[in-house]
Amino acid sequence: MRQWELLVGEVLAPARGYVELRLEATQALEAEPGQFFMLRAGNLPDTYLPRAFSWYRQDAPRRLSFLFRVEGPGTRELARLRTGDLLQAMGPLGRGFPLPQQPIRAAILGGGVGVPPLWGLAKALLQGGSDVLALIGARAKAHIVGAKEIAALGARVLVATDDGSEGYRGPLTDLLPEEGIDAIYACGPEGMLRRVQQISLADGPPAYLALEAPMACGYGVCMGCVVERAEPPSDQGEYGRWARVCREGPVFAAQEVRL
Amino acid sequence: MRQWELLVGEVLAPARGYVELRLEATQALEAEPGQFFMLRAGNLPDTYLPRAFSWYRQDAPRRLSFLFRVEGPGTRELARLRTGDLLQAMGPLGRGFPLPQQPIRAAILGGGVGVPPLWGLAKALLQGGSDVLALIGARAKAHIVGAKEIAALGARVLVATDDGSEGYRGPLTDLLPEEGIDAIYACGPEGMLRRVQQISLADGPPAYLALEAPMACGYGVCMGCVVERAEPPSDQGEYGRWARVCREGPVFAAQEVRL
Amino acid sequence: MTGQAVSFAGLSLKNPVLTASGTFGYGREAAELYDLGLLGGVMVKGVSREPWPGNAPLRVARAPGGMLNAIGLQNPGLEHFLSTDLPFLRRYDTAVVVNVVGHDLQGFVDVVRGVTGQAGVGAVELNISCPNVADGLLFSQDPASARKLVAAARQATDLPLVVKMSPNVTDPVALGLACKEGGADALSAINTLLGMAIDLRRRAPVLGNRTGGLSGPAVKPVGLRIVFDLAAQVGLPVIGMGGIETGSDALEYIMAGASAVAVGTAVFRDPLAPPRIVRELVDELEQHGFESAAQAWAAANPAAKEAAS
Amino acid sequence: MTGQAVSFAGLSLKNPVLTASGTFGYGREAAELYDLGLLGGVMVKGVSREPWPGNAPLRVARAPGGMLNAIGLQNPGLEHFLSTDLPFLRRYDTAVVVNVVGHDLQGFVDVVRGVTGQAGVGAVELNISCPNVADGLLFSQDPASARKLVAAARQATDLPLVVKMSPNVTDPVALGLACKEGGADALSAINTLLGMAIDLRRRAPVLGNRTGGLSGPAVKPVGLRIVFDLAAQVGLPVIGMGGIETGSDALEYIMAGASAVAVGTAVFRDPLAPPRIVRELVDELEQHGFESAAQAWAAANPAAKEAAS
Ligand SMILES: Cc1cc2nc3c(=O)[nH]c(=O)nc-3n(C[C@H](O)[C@H](O)[C@H](O)COP(=O)(O)OP(=O)(O)OC[C@H]3O[C@@H](n4cnc5c(N)ncnc54)[C@H](O)[C@@H]3O)c2cc1C
Ligand SMILES: Cc1cc2nc3c(=O)[nH]c(=O)nc-3n(C[C@H](O)[C@H](O)[C@H](O)COP(=O)(O)OP(=O)(O)OC[C@H]3O[C@@H](n4cnc5c(N)ncnc54)[C@H](O)[C@@H]3O)c2cc1C
Ligand SMILES: Cc1cc2nc3c(=O)[nH]c(=O)nc-3n(C[C@H](O)[C@H](O)[C@H](O)COP(=O)(O)O)c2cc1C
Ligand SMILES: Cc1cc2nc3c(=O)[nH]c(=O)nc-3n(C[C@H](O)[C@H](O)[C@H](O)COP(=O)(O)O)c2cc1C
Ligand code: FES
Ligand code: FES
Repeated sequence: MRQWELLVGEVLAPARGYVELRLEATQALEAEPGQFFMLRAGNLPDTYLPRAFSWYRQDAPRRLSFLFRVEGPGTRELARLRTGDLLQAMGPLGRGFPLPQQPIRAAILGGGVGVPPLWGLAKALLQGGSDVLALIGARAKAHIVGAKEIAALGARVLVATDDGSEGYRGPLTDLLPEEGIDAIYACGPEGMLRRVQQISLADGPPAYLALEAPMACGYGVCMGCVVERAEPPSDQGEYGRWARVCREGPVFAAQEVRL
Repeated sequence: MRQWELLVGEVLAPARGYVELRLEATQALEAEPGQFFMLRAGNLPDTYLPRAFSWYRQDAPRRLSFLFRVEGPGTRELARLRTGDLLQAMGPLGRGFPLPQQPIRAAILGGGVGVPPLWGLAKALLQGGSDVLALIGARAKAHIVGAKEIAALGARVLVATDDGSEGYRGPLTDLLPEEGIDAIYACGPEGMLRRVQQISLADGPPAYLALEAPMACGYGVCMGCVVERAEPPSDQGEYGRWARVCREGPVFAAQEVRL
Repeated sequence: MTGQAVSFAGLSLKNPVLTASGTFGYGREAAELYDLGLLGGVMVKGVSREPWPGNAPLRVARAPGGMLNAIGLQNPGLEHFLSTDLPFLRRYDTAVVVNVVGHDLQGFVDVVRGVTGQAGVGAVELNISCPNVADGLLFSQDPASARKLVAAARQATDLPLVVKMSPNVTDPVALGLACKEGGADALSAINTLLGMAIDLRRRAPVLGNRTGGLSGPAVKPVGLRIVFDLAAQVGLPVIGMGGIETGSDALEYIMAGASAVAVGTAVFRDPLAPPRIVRELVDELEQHGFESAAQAWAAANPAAKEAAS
Repeated sequence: MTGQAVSFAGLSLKNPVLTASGTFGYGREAAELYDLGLLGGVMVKGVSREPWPGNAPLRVARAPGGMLNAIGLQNPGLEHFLSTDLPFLRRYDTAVVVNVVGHDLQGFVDVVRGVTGQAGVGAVELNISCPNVADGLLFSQDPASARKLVAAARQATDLPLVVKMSPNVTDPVALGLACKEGGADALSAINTLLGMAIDLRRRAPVLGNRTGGLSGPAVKPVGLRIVFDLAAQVGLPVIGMGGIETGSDALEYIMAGASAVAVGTAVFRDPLAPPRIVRELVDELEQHGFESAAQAWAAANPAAKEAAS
């Protein structure tokens, strides 16, 4: 991890409510799929703390993009940035998705703001020779992000929407094939992650879940972002009950956490 | 008074440490010389409160400029504005300089950030047929503001600097003619205002002083900006001891206040 | 359109947004900008029996996310209020809450009695929590004195009696309970937090009074906490304030347990903030599925939350 | 170059900038970014006798000009601290101040005794003011209990004994005096202000613990006021903290009476803040004509100000 001053290149609006910031660094940036950055979104009264974002796309070593939905003051400030503005970032942070040693058949699931880390994941899996089925969920057609971009990498993409306005109508996990998947990677709303976890633990393939939690620091010092461990280490007493999403995560194996 | 959203036109740097913001309104702006505006300089933690500034120049009904020295967080934020940015303003506020009914021989004194209100004052006095002697003070040559601009209106201008790097070396009030002045108008550091007050009260010409005070509201509701009255009204008891710089001022006659 | 009227503690307000005492004078300046009848009510600057001079300058200073003030309750006194300020406010269709200050019990009681029976006074608010006068905190730091003062004021008036709570105490709930015992109809919270600013050039405190009261967005979390605790544990209606700038801030206070809210420091940054917040609150209520502020209050009210937890 | 070293209360610091407890873990994460030897000292996360789990999520929330936290003192306990964290910190040339927490007097004393005599411990700081654990405020709200606790800790150690003051009390000076009587060598102030945030969608407090501690620039004026009062009226050295982000904030605290300062929440926004503030403070001191922090302290120190006023 280190601090970066990033130059805003393009600002895109890929779907309703979403913004993609394409940023440029003065040096090559290396980050694993699933890792994230803390972005300092202004210094308004309500944006004193930086905000956490997975990196989304990278088309050159010094170019990185972030994709986010406007939710509150932090994302509102980020959405105000214009070409030529500077942005402070800290990262890469956390533990990304574990990549297989050999080619596998992978299913990658992303719902809403959970889509961004899947682009880098799909790219890495495909480069390693794996077969990638990407399942992309959204509230409605107008809110779909990443599907085209991930398909362009060479992944097979299926879409589900809550209202059926595009693709399957219903939960994304319904689209998971019953057979022929060696590992599941997922990022998105808690309900979806819980379902993937159940499938995996009920004799399904191993699954890796990218979690979110409100964060203050993003690098392990505040203890603000904890998630409950499924099996606390025996030598840490009550302290070991929690893992930090920003440091031990954001990606956890399905059997590691209690959601 | 009303609220304005002003568009930043040009941003000038007329002297060391000074910035002139040339702003455009959507409607004609009318303000008296000596009146001021509260400018909302961003919303950083330290710029929650707006800041008070006298208007400086006006070359068209919808165009107004402000001239300020970078002092702290408020002026630092204002100095960051660029052409095309928007700025929130409230005004015009307060009581400006009283103008004579007939042509007079006026001396107008401004030191440092006290210069801005003199431009409009000189213009109004000259338009009324008065003869204007403008005395402009600064720390050193590099810090002189307004002298050229006020001379261009047709006033006679003399300059004094603390270090003698331009014009007279010493206090501005030394340049006041002993004879032939019908009224003095002054704005600037407290020491200078006190000296003008003394001269006026010691049988000199009437003097009008534009005061400054830290302000929260600028329109009379916080009672934060008070100055002591020389003769409190007899019917207000202890309450009458103070006058509000933002409402009863910022311009006071020399005999009205205790500096 | 959501129902905006609220009524509690004998006060009926056309909407739940008031202006906070000391940040609005007696309404004259704001009335140049908009119709005060747009407001639920006006809590006027503290009124004392005799005119008060207030503190020596400097009286205000900037603070991160807010400001410090040490005005010291400068005010023209009861007689001037009754002869000049109240008649002016009576012209507007809005509730007038008279903020009352005094150096001692009798000082408070004389003002309370003086405004009682005067047309146009909707309620009195006892300011026992001003940190900017030497004896200002006397009554807010000791429950027994607070109870005695409130009881004396209660004897002197049949107007709704509101008591303003200090955040600078260990146990605001104990104070609130004492005020309730004394006969208060409602509480208001919070007054300013005791703070200081240092002038590096002068190597000394910025304010003439050394310390001052912190207000503005910076104090909102403290205000929400105290309003929540008072509403849940004292059982009197609360007028919530501290850092309210937007309709969503107002709704946060209502969900914390406030029956109405007051806008203070925000009017320095934006003189039109009070009527704007009246409008924004209507939008926020609709957006969160409520038909009225009272309904939002009920949905989140502390008693229900206590029971559920 | 101005003289940066300060020493007080038996502590010798290479410069007057420490990191505040609970915002820096045990130094491991920051050590990936810079040499901890650049710092005057590290005040570690609160250490309890046994491992503590802390509170259930959500534990942090945004606040205007700062944040709220309700971590609840999650920590791995004394044994882990001594076997793993302290040896790590010993590798750096910086003072280690051990923040101590306990559920009761004995819990505090056991940790104080446990760290006494361990190489690399520069001082202990009794955290009697955490608002995020049920019994956290017990000792900070009542001078008699505070004195008793400090006296017991005093018996247990010859290390410099610092006591951390709560801002959530009516009279911090009374608490400070009680700690002095108990045998404290220095005070630190302030801990977080008790606050709350409301989630409009869930119609309930954001934090799992309902209330949390407010920190960051928003609280700076409150911190300055309490440091000023403690330094002037208690007569013990004070480590000042609360909203320090820049060298000029640090100098404000020093002029308010702090002998050293600690940087907390600012490290979340800028992980490099502590060494940056060390550098900025040197510049600020020079700019205001001081050769050392100690000189600036003396120029503005409260006792001198008292005498002059
Ligand atoms: C490791 C990680 C990676 C993330 N990657 C992305 C991404 O690529 N794109 C994206 O759009 N968002 C991402 N998020 C979520 C993003 O951090 C939040 O949307 C953002 O912090 C909201 O800030 P705000 O000020 O706009 O909204 P706020 O008003 O602060 O929050 C809006 C809502 O989001 C909740 N929230 C706040 N912070 C978080 C958080 N950190 N995690 C989950 N919920 C939160 C709040 O409780 C509230 O309900 C990520 C979060 C984490 C922890
Ligand atoms: C009626 C009026 C008209 C003004 N016109 C101009 C102008 O035309 N050009 C200009 O450069 N400045 C003008 N000022 C002063 C200007 O308001 C201050 O320089 C500004 O508020 C400083 O804000 P800051 O955040 O940059 O500095 P801060 O850090 O807030 O203040 C820097 C220094 O200025 C002092 N100060 C702060 N506010 C004021 C104030 N309102 N009056 C006097 N001292 C203050 C502080 O005590 C401190 O010493 C005027 C002030 C008033 C009251
Ligand atoms: C300049 C100023 C003057 C104030 N004067 C009074 C007063 O006279 N009486 C009173 O009860 N409260 C007074 N207050 C406190 C406010 O009414 C309010 O309780 C406090 O500022 C918190 O709200 P805010 O953050 O919205 O300003 C004053 C506050 C300010 C900023
Ligand atoms: C996330 C967090 C955790 C904290 N944990 C502790 C702690 O364990 N012990 C303690 O004495 N203070 C703790 N504090 C308080 C800080 O040490 C400090 O006193 C306070 O935050 C004010 O300083 P700041 O505004 O610079 O953060 C904590 C503060 C935060 C924000
Ligand atoms: S966000 Fe601070 S420890 Fe994870
Ligand atoms: S600045 Fe508020 S009354 Fe003058």
